[in-house]
Amino acid sequence: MTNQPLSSSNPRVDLEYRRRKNAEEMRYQVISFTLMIFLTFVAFGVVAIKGFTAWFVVPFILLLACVQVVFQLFYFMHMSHKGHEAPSMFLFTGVFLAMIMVWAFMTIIWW
Amino acid sequence: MKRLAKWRLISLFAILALVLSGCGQPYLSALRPAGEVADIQYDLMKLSTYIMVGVIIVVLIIFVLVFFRFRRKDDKIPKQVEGSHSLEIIWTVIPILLLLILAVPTVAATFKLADVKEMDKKNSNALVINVRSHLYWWDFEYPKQKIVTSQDLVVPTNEKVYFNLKSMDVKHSFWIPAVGGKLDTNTDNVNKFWLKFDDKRANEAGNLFYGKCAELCGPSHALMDFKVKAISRDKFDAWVSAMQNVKKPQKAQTDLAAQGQDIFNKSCIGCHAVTPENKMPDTARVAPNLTNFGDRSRIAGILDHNKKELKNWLKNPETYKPGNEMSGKYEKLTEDQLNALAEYLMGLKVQD
Amino acid sequence: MQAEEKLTYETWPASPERSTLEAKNKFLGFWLFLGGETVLFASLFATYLALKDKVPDSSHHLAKDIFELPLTLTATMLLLTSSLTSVYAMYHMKNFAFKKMMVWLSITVLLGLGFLGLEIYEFNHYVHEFHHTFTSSAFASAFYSLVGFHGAHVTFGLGWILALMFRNYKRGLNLYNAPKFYVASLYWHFIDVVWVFIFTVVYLMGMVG
Amino acid sequence: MSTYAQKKGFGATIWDYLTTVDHKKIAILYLMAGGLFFIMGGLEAVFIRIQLAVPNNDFVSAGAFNEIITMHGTTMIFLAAMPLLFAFMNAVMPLQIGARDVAFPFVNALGFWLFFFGGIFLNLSWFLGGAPDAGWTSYASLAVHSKGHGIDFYVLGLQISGLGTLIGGINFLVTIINMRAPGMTYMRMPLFTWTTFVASAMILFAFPPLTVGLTLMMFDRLFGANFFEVAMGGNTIIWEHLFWIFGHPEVYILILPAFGIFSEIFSTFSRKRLFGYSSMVFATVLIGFLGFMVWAHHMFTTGLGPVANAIFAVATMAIGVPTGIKIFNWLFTMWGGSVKFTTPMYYAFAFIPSFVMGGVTGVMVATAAADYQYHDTYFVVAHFHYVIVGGVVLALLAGTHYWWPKMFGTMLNETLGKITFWLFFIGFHLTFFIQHFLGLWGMPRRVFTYLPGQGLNAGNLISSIGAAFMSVAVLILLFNIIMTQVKNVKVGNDPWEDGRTLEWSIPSPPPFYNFKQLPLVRGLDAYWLEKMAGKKGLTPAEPIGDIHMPNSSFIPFMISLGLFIAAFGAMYHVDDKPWALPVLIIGLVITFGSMLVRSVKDDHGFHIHKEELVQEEKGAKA
Ligand code: HEA
Ligand code: HEA
Ligand code: HEC
Ligand code: CUA
Ligand SMILES: [Cu+2]
Repeated sequence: MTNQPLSSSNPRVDLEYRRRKNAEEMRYQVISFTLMIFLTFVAFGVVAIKGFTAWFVVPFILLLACVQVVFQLFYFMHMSHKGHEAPSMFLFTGVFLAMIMVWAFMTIIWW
Repeated sequence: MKRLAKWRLISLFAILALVLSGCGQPYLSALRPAGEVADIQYDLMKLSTYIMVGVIIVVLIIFVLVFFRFRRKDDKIPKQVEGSHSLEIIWTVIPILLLLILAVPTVAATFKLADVKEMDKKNSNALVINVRSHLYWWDFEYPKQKIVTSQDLVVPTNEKVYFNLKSMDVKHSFWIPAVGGKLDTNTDNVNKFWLKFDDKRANEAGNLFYGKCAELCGPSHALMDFKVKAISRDKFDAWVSAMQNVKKPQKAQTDLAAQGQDIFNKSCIGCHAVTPENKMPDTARVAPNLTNFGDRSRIAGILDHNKKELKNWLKNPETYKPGNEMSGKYEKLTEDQLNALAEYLMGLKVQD
Repeated sequence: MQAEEKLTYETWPASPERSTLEAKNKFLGFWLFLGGETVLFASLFATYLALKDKVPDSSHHLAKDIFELPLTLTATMLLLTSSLTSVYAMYHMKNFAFKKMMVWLSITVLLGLGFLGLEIYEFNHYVHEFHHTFTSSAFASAFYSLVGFHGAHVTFGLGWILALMFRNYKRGLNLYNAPKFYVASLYWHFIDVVWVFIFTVVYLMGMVG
Repeated sequence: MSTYAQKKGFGATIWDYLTTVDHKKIAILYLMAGGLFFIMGGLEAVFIRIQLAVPNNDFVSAGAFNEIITMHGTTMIFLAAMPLLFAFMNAVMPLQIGARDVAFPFVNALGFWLFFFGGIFLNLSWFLGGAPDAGWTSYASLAVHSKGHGIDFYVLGLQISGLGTLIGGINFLVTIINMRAPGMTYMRMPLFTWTTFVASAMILFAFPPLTVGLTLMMFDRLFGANFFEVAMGGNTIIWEHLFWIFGHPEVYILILPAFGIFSEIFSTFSRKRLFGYSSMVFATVLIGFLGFMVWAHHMFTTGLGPVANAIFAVATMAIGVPTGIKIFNWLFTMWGGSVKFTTPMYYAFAFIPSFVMGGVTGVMVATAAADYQYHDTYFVVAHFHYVIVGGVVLALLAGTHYWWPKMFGTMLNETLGKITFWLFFIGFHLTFFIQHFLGLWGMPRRVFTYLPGQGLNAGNLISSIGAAFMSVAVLILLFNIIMTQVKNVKVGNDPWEDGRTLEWSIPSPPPFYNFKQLPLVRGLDAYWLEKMAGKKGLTPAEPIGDIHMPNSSFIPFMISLGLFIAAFGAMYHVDDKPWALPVLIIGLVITFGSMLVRSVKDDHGFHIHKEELVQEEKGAKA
């Protein structure tokens, strides 16, 4: 129940490194943002161009959505960082159950 | 409800005798299978029971040994054992094997019982019955024979009978314990399955099986019974043609009955049909079809089939089936009217 | 050193969102909550998919008749961008730049409001143009529930971020409120994650038919 | 700060409990509220058995019977069994991991009050026009069809109390992940803590589908939506899926902590470490995981088709394997041990055959093709009472006797305890064993009566007699509790003398900060290890220092009260009552207003100073 910071030592040398690291991370984030926007346009584009069959479009845009979400989770929400073991375990359990549910509702509710 | 206080003790002993025989009534019990489906299920039950009894015995043996051998006798601290890999492997692998022994026939039976290819074939001559469940009563339509009946299902023995099941209001479940497991009648879709009634064992059960609604459906769920007349194919065909012969409402035989018919045509015909043809869609059949009411085995599925009970029912259905859809939908009937109606309805027979 | 103690750029820890036990608890608890939310939205998605285009009769409009790509695309851009701006805000939080953080948070809020406005317009449009109301069919109920639940999350997220901004306007950053900002931004990203699936599954797949 | 030890007036005590955020007091609140609801659910069970004692009975009407079974099932599962388990989790788990409190004390209190107000709301239905009557599963077609407000009470009441359970679960998870004492690795956690962990994780994932299901039902009934309205394109099977995706994990949420309680009791009174600890942990996690894969076994007769039925049948059977591992591990914990038959051990010992019988009938109903016969009959009623009463309730009774001294500082009477045990145990088997046969003989469940002449009379009478035995047992337990509290003979740290886990290393009841110094854990069964090494207690992991404690708060009560009020508004709004909307708004304002107050008012808690702690120690010695 203590409020003590766990890493109280904070020598100056760290600072520069940290700032650089934050900035570098920010660069990744801008890149992933650009990619997300790009993926979004692709997804909308595939649907807007009426030419493709649904058999291609649906899996394709779902795939794009998943890629985007991975960007969100790992870059924007820092899930790749240290100290996210428990969060990712629980989140992926949730995702797994989500898939089972959607699968069930698409196959065994059928009339 | 009526009270049945006396004879309790006697029936208790009588039934205790049955408990010892352990299988329940032949017309109702799942432990007295009277058809192929029930047989398959009974075999599965037996197989699983043997396995389970075996498991229980093993557990009990260890249990009893522990009880006698390891009670605290002194203050010694026992050895702190961490575990044992070989034991753990044993009690992981053996249950897996037991479950496999159970799983294989389970899967096979599940597919077998769901096999209704025959009924969907074009020009198959399988007997198909459309079951429609309503709040507290059952409607049975024979689409190929173009007849409808209610409450008492009539089926031929020794052949597969196919069912289309659907509910018209809330979910119910169609169950004839002695002949096979249940299947729900959903509001959303038609469920299909088949049953087979064994001639010899139907005879032993008096050719009349009890059917039940097995899904909570409101106050009178407990009373949503139906009966199944399982008769030979010849008799069944005779019954079908007798039903088909009723083209117009049957003429009343006596004066009293004729009076009753007048009342019926005034107050009741709006809901109850007395002809067996199925011109109306299932949604429009809002009350039991009474064409062969005189041949039924029960009134409303539960009451004894006689005039007294019929008059009681007509006087106040609510006391017998709380929440039913007939109460309060017709004017109050006088004693004379009741007599007339009872006379008329009891005369509605297609066979003698 | 206490949670509410004034810190400086030099003493500000590397992961302010997880530098006290209380903060660690909040951080973890919130992530677990998001795990639960995943299943919550999965239930809604599954229901929507089961009821998609289930209408009583042909006088009702189906998914492919009512959705419009430009509107959805605009809404998507607003929300995606707001995700980036909230990342910026957290970047400045980590660098102990309170003012900048507030600026980026304000932009996030504005973008979120824009998204919400579009959604309200959109629902209104469906109701008046297509008589596609919450009660008109199972499909409509499922559609409004799923998208509306998301909209409610957006609204709540906006209220939350605003409340944090007002509450801490005068105080600046400390180890007591930094985790709160961080967690709120996680929530905001999660809303975005859900939206990615909504625009894909509801709108794009709806257009495909 | 040390006022906690002083005698307080009655009003002050009440206020103390209304505002407490101390996990030990919240545990007592859960115990009392859960106990109250258990008695209500039990009374409902007794009414069921009276009505069914003889054929054609008219003790209650058909409609009332449906309300009674619905409330019996709902009350027992949501308001009795789960809260009682929460009571022990709250009381014991933080102590077992060597923590001073749970991760979010405030949220802990909030969870309790949400559960409590939800439960009260649900039960008020009895007085406000009728209780829910569509079964605890509340299948959609019947529930949407049901007149009056019964189902609305069900939907809103469960929504509120479910919220409380969900945040309670998250709280336990974070506590276990973040707040373990130095040295308390995952693989050194007592099994009750492990099962709390897995059950909480299941709560986290199982309750959202219920929340959604209840929301859809609420939208349909109160706001004209069409999720389950077939004519409008709706589909009632969605409810069945959502309910069971929640409902099946729910039964393991109940049984896993029960397994945890028994694991503690077996090893304590056998004076032996738990046999196969790591496989026990593994089995617990596996059961939790598989628990999410089998929900459709409740829907075998819905008509999902043979492929789905076969898959779910086989998946269901698989759960028998990890459960069996546990059974044998318990037996071999006692094997070679020195088993002392105290009251808790009576329950634990009796649990084994009882639960195995329930478990194996579970595997029997899992054989899909045969389940067409079992489903919705008394065979299923027998199955689940064997696992629930023979598993969960026996665990609750065992836990009550086992941890009573830790929670209240005084021991329940052992003789009365054993009398309670025998009456309950005999009554339990008498009631439910015969029900297997009733089901097979053709008796559907949820029937308010049955006709004579179907061979069902004797079986039902026997079953009802059994329930009478259980009632007497419960009454004796209540008597025991009252007598014990009146006498109030104080006990020391380790009253059973064989305690193995950390909770037995501190006073009974523990001081409000639990551990003066966080203990250093050196292995599984930390306290036992130290005792065997000849030490009195645990080595501290830190010097005596200030202890930070959270402040009490009335806000959790207010947040829950607001939702309680709002629920009335939402419900009566369909009747065009003019006051409904204002009530809804007032309720929500109270809730969100309280939440806002909570978030703008900084609450940093307070510190117990080192000097006070030292002082106290001296006081205790003197
Ligand atoms: C605490 C609660 C609890 C527990 C632990 C269980 C445990 C199990 N349950 Fe039960 N169940 C319920 C509570 C519970 N159940 C409830 C409340 C319902 C009814 C809901 C309603 O409709 O209202 C229900 C209904 C229910 C059904 C639906 C029946 C129907 O409605 O038709 C099924 C079907 O598969 C089922 C299966 C199982 C199985 C396979 C287990 C297994 O987990 C059991 C595993 C245990 C063992 C098998 C014993 C020990 C093992 C060994 C000694 C090893 C060797 C064993 C073998 C090789 C077999 N349960
Ligand atoms: C935790 C869960 C739980 C528990 C503990 C119990 C406990 C009991 N249950 Fe029940 N039961 C369910 C969960 C549970 N049940 C569920 C989920 C259903 C399905 C509901 C549905 O179909 O929707 C069900 C259904 C159910 C039925 C079937 C109803 C039907 O289908 O028509 C029956 C019938 O016998 C029954 C009986 C009992 C009995 C006799 C007990 C006994 O063990 C109870 C023992 C307790 C007591 C006897 C306490 C009595 C107390 C006193 C007498 C003291 C009074 C003192 C004061 C007032 C100070 N239960
Ligand atoms: C609203 C329509 C309605 C009206 C009008 C109505 N009934 Fe019924 N009747 C029903 C329904 C519905 C049932 C089934 C009740 C049940 O079993 O739950 C029923 C059942 C019966 C039964 C038992 C049927 C059986 O097969 O066992 C008889 C006999 C009967 N009605 C006769 C009458 C007579 C005579 C009248 C007129 C005086 C009448 N009914 C008027 C709806 C109606
Ligand atoms: Cu129909 Cu129960
Ligand atoms: Cu289950």
